[in-house]
Amino acid sequence: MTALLKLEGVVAGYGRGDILRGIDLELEEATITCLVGPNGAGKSTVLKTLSGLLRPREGTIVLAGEEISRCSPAELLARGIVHVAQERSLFPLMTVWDNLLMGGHILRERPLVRKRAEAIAERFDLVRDRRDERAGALSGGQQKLVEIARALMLEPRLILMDEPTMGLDPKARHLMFEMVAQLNEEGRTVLLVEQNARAGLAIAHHGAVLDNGCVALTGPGKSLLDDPRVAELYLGGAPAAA
Amino acid sequence: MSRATTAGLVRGGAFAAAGIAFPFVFHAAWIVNIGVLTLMYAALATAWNLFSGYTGYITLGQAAFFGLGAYTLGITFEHVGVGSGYNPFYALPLVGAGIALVSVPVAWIALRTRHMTFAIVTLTLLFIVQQLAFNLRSLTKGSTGLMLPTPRFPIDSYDTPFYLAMLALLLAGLALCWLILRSKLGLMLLAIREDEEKARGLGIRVTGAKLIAWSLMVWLSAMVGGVWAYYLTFIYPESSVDPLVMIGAVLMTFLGGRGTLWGPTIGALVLVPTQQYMITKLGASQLYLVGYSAVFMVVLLLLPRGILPSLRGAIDSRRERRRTHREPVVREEAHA
Amino acid sequence: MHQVIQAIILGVLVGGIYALMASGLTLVFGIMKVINVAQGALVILAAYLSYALFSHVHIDPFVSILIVTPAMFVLGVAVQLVFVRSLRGPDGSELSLLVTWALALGIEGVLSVIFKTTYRVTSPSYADSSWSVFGYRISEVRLFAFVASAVLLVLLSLLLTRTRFGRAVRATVQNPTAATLLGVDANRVQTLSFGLGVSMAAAAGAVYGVIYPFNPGSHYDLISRLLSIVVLGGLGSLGGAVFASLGMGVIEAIVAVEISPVWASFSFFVVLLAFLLVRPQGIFGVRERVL
Amino acid sequence: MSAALLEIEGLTKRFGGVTAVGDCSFSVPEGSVTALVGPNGSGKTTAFNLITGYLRADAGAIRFAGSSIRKPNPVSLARRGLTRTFQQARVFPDLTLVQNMVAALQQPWRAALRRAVRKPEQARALELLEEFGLARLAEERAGNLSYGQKKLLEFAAVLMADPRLVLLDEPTAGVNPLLVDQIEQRIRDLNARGLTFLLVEHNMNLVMRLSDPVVVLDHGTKLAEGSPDVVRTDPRVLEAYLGG
Repeated sequence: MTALLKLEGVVAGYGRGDILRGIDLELEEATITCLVGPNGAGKSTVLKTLSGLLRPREGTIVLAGEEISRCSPAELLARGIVHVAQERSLFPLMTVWDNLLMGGHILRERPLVRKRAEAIAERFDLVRDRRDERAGALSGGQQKLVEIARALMLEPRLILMDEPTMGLDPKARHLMFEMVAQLNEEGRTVLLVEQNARAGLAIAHHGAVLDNGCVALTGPGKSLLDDPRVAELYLGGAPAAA
Repeated sequence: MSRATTAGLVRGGAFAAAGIAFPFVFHAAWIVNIGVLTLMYAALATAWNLFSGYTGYITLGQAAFFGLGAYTLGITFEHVGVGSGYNPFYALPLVGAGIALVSVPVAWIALRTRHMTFAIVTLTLLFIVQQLAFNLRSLTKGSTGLMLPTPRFPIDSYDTPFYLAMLALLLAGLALCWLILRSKLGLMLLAIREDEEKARGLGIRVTGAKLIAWSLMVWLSAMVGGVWAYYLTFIYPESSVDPLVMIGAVLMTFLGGRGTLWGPTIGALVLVPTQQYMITKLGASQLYLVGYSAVFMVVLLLLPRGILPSLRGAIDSRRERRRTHREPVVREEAHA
Repeated sequence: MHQVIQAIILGVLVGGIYALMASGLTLVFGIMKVINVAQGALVILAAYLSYALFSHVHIDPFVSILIVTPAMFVLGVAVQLVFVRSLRGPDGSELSLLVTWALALGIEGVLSVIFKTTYRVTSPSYADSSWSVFGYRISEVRLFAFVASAVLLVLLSLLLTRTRFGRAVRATVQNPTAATLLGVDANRVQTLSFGLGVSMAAAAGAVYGVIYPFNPGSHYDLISRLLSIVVLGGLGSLGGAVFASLGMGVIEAIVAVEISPVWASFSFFVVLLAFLLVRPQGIFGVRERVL
Repeated sequence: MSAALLEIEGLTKRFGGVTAVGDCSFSVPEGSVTALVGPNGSGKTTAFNLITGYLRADAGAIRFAGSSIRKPNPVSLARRGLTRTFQQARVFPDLTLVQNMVAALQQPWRAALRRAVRKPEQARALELLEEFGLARLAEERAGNLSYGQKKLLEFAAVLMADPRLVLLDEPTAGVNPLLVDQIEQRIRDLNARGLTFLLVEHNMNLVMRLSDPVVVLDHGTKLAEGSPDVVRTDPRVLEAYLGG
C-alpha cells in the first residue's frame, strides 16, 4: 500500500497559541482512517490544516508526492481534497440544487457541473426528490447527506469528514456510517473525525488517537478499540467500564 | 483605567492653567477665534468619547444635540429672554439637562440595536433634528435662520468670554471623564464595551449605565452648541445640525485615541488648526472638503488606533521585552 | 381618496428608484459587513456624469445608464481595493463607516469644485410629459425610471440566482466559511460585489438626475433615506430593502398630500424609530445572535 | 434529598424547524452539584441559555429559590443569585484581573461614582484570586492570560457576588489536566460551603466523581436522571452517549 497523504511535524494554531504541536500521520490510499481523541485535542484543526483553512506554521504535508502545505482551499480542491465541516455547512436559503452546484464551484465549465450534479441526483434520492427546496428546511441528517453529496461534485480522492454524525439520531447515524463505507468502496480515501470513538474505529481501517496536539497512538482501528489506553484517554475510565 | 496619580493631577492643572492664560497672552482676535473653535471641537470630541469611546457604541447623532442646544438657546432668547452678557452662560447647564432628559427615551429605543444599526439609527436622529429646524418655522424661522442678540463685550477682547466658556465646558468634560474612569460606573462601561453579554450575566445594569453615559454626552454637546450659537449670533439648520461638525469630532477622537482621557483633546489640538489653515488656504467647502477628506483617510488608514494608544502600545511592548528577559509572565497553553 | 391613490402611485414609482440604490448598499453589507456611506455621494456622482453626457454629448439619460454603470463599477472596484479592503479586525466595520464617509466628503468636494453648488437637473424633451390613466396622472420620466429600476433589479436577482458568480455571492453571505471550503475566493467576491453595489448606485443616479434637481450636497439627503431603508428592511436583506423602499415612497407621498410635503421624510424617520421599538432587527433582518 | 433550588418544567425551544430543547424538565436540589450531560448537540448549552435568559423559551416554566421566573433576564437573575460562566471563557480582556473580579460585584446605583476598586473589594478579589492560584497575576491584563487561566478567572469572578447557584458551562473544556484538578477541587470546596452548582461537562470521569444527581439530555429532552451509578448503568444512556 502506498501513502496518499503524509503529514510530518505539522504545527498549527490560531493567534499566539499552537494547537497542533507536531503531527505525524500517514493515510493509505483507499482506506478509512479515524481520528479520535478528547475534546480540544486538535482533531478538527488537523482537518482545517489539510483543507487550507489554516496554514501550518511548521512541517510538511505531502499529497501523492507533491508538497501541498502552502496551497489555498481552491488549489486543494483541485487536487481532490474536500472537507465536510463539522458545523452545518449548507447554504440554508439556497435550494438543494444550488447547494449542489456550489460544490462544483471551482469547475468552470457549466455543462460539466450540470452533468455531475445530475449524476449525483441519480445516486441520492434525497437530492432528486427535494432539489428545489431550501436546504435550511431539511432535517439535520438530510442536510449532512446533501453536504456529502455536494462534496462528491469534485469526485475527490480524499474526503475529510468532521464528526458527520454529530447531532444525528441513531438511524441517521447508522446511514452516515454506511455512506462512509460506501465512499471507501468506491476507492476514495476518508479521514474521519469521530466523537463516537467506538463506531468510528469500528468502520475504520486505521485509527489515530490525538492527545494535546500530538498523535499519541496509531494502529488498526479494531485493535485500538480494545486498547485500554484509548479508553483511558478518550472515553474516561468509569463509563467505559460499564 | 486611569488612576488618580499626582502626575495626572499636575497634568490636568497645567493644562487648565495654560488654557486660561492663552487668550491673555495671545490677544489677536483670529488666534483666540481658532482657540474657541479648537476648544469647541475638543469638548465635542470629549463628549463623544465619553459615550462612544467608553461603551463601544458608535453614535453618529451627536450633531443633533449640538444643534438642539444651539436652537434652544436661540429660541429662549427669542421668546423668553435669557438676559445678555454672561447670563446665557449660566442658563446653559439647565438647557443641556433639559435636552439630555428629552433624549433619553429616544436613546432607549436606539440602544435596542447594536453595532452598525445603532450607528445608523443615531445618524437618523441628526436628520430628524435638521428637518425639525427647517420645518418648525414658527420657532426656528426655518432656512432663513435665527438671529441672536449680540452681547456687548469689549471689542478688543470680544472672543475671550466665549473662549473661557468653551474651556470651562472642555474642563468639565475632562473632569467627568476622569471621574467616570476611576469610578464603578467607568468599570461598568468598560465591561460593556469589552463584552456586553458577559456583563449582563454578571448582573451589571447595562442599559442604565449606557443611558447615563449617553445623557452626559448629550448634556455636554448641547451646552457646546449653546455657546457656539451665542458666539456666532446667527444660526440656520445646515450649519447648526452639521454632519461635518460631528464627523470632525469623531475623527479627532479617532486620531487622539478612543477610550482615553486626553485623546480627543490631543486630536482636536492637532486637527482644528490644520483645518482652519486649510480653510484660509483653500477656501471654505470646495477644495477644502477634498483636503479634509484626504486628512481623514490618512488618519483612519494609517493610524486607526489613535495617537495615545499607539504610543502606549509602543511603550508597553518595550517594557514587556525588558521584562521577559527576567521572568516569563504568562505562558500560552492549549486552546479548545 | 383619489389623492391618496395618486400618492400611492407616485410613492411606488419613487420607491422603485430607492430600491435600486438601497439594494447595492444592503448587498455590500451582507457580504462584508461594510456600510458604504458614500452610496449617496456615488448616486450624485453618477447623476452628474449622466448630466454631463446629456448636456455635452446629447446622450439620453436612460441610454447613459449603459455608459455610467460600467464606469462606476470600475470605480467601485478601485475604491474597495484602495480603501475598504485594508479595514480588517474587530473595528473594521465601524472604521468602514468613517472611511466611506470621508470618501463621500471627497466626492462632494470634487463635484463642488467642478460643477459648483448650483442645482442641476437633467431635462430631456419628455421631462414634463405625463399620461393619464383612469384619471390618475403618471409622469413619463418617473414611469421610465421605475421601469428601468425594476429591470435592473430583476437583472440583479438573475445574476445572483442564475450565475456562478451570483451563487458564490449568496453562498458567501449565508456561510462564509463553507463558501471558502468550496473554493470561493472571498477577496474576489468582496471586491466584485462592492463594484456591483456601486454600479447599482450609478444606474439609479443616472435616473435620479432626471427626476430631482441635485447639487453636490444632495448626498446627505439621499444617504439618510438609504440608511433608514436598509435598517428598516433588515441589514443585508435584499427583499427587505426593496420592501422598505416602496414603503418609504408610499409613506412619504401620502404624508406629503395629506399633511404637508415638508414633513414627508421626517415622518419616515419617525416610522423607522417606532418600528425599531417593536423589531430592532428590521423587517427581514435576523436578530444579531447574542452568543 | 433537599428542596429544589432550581426547577425546570417543560422547557422548549425551536430554531426554525429544529427542536433544540423539547419539553425538558429537571430540577437542581439545593446544595447539590448537578450535572447536565449528553452527546454533542443534545441541547445542553441551549438549556443553559434559556435558563439564564440569554434566549427566550417557546414554552416552559422556571422556578428559582421558590419564586417563578416569568421572563428570565440575565441581569436580574444574576442579582438574585443565579449566575453562569460561558463555554468559551469570557472575561474583559482590557481590564486587569482585579478589575475583572470587582466588575462582577453587583452595585447599587448610589455606588456608581465611588472609586472603581475600593480597598475591601480589592482584598476580597485578591483572596479569591489566591484560592484560584491567580493572585500573582492580579494586576495583569486579563487578555494576556492563557485559555485555562481565563476559565479560572471567569469562575472566580462569578463568585464575587456570593451567588446561590452557579451554572458552569464546560468548566474544563480545553484546559490542561493540572488546571482540571484545580477546578474540580474548587467546585468541591465551594459546594462543601453550601454553594449549589449546575454544570455541563464532557469529561465523564469528572462528572461521575463530582456530581449527584446527573441529568442526561438527548435530542433536547431528558433521557435519564439520578445518581451517577443509576445513570451509568442505564442502557439508554449508554446507547445515546457512547453510541453502544
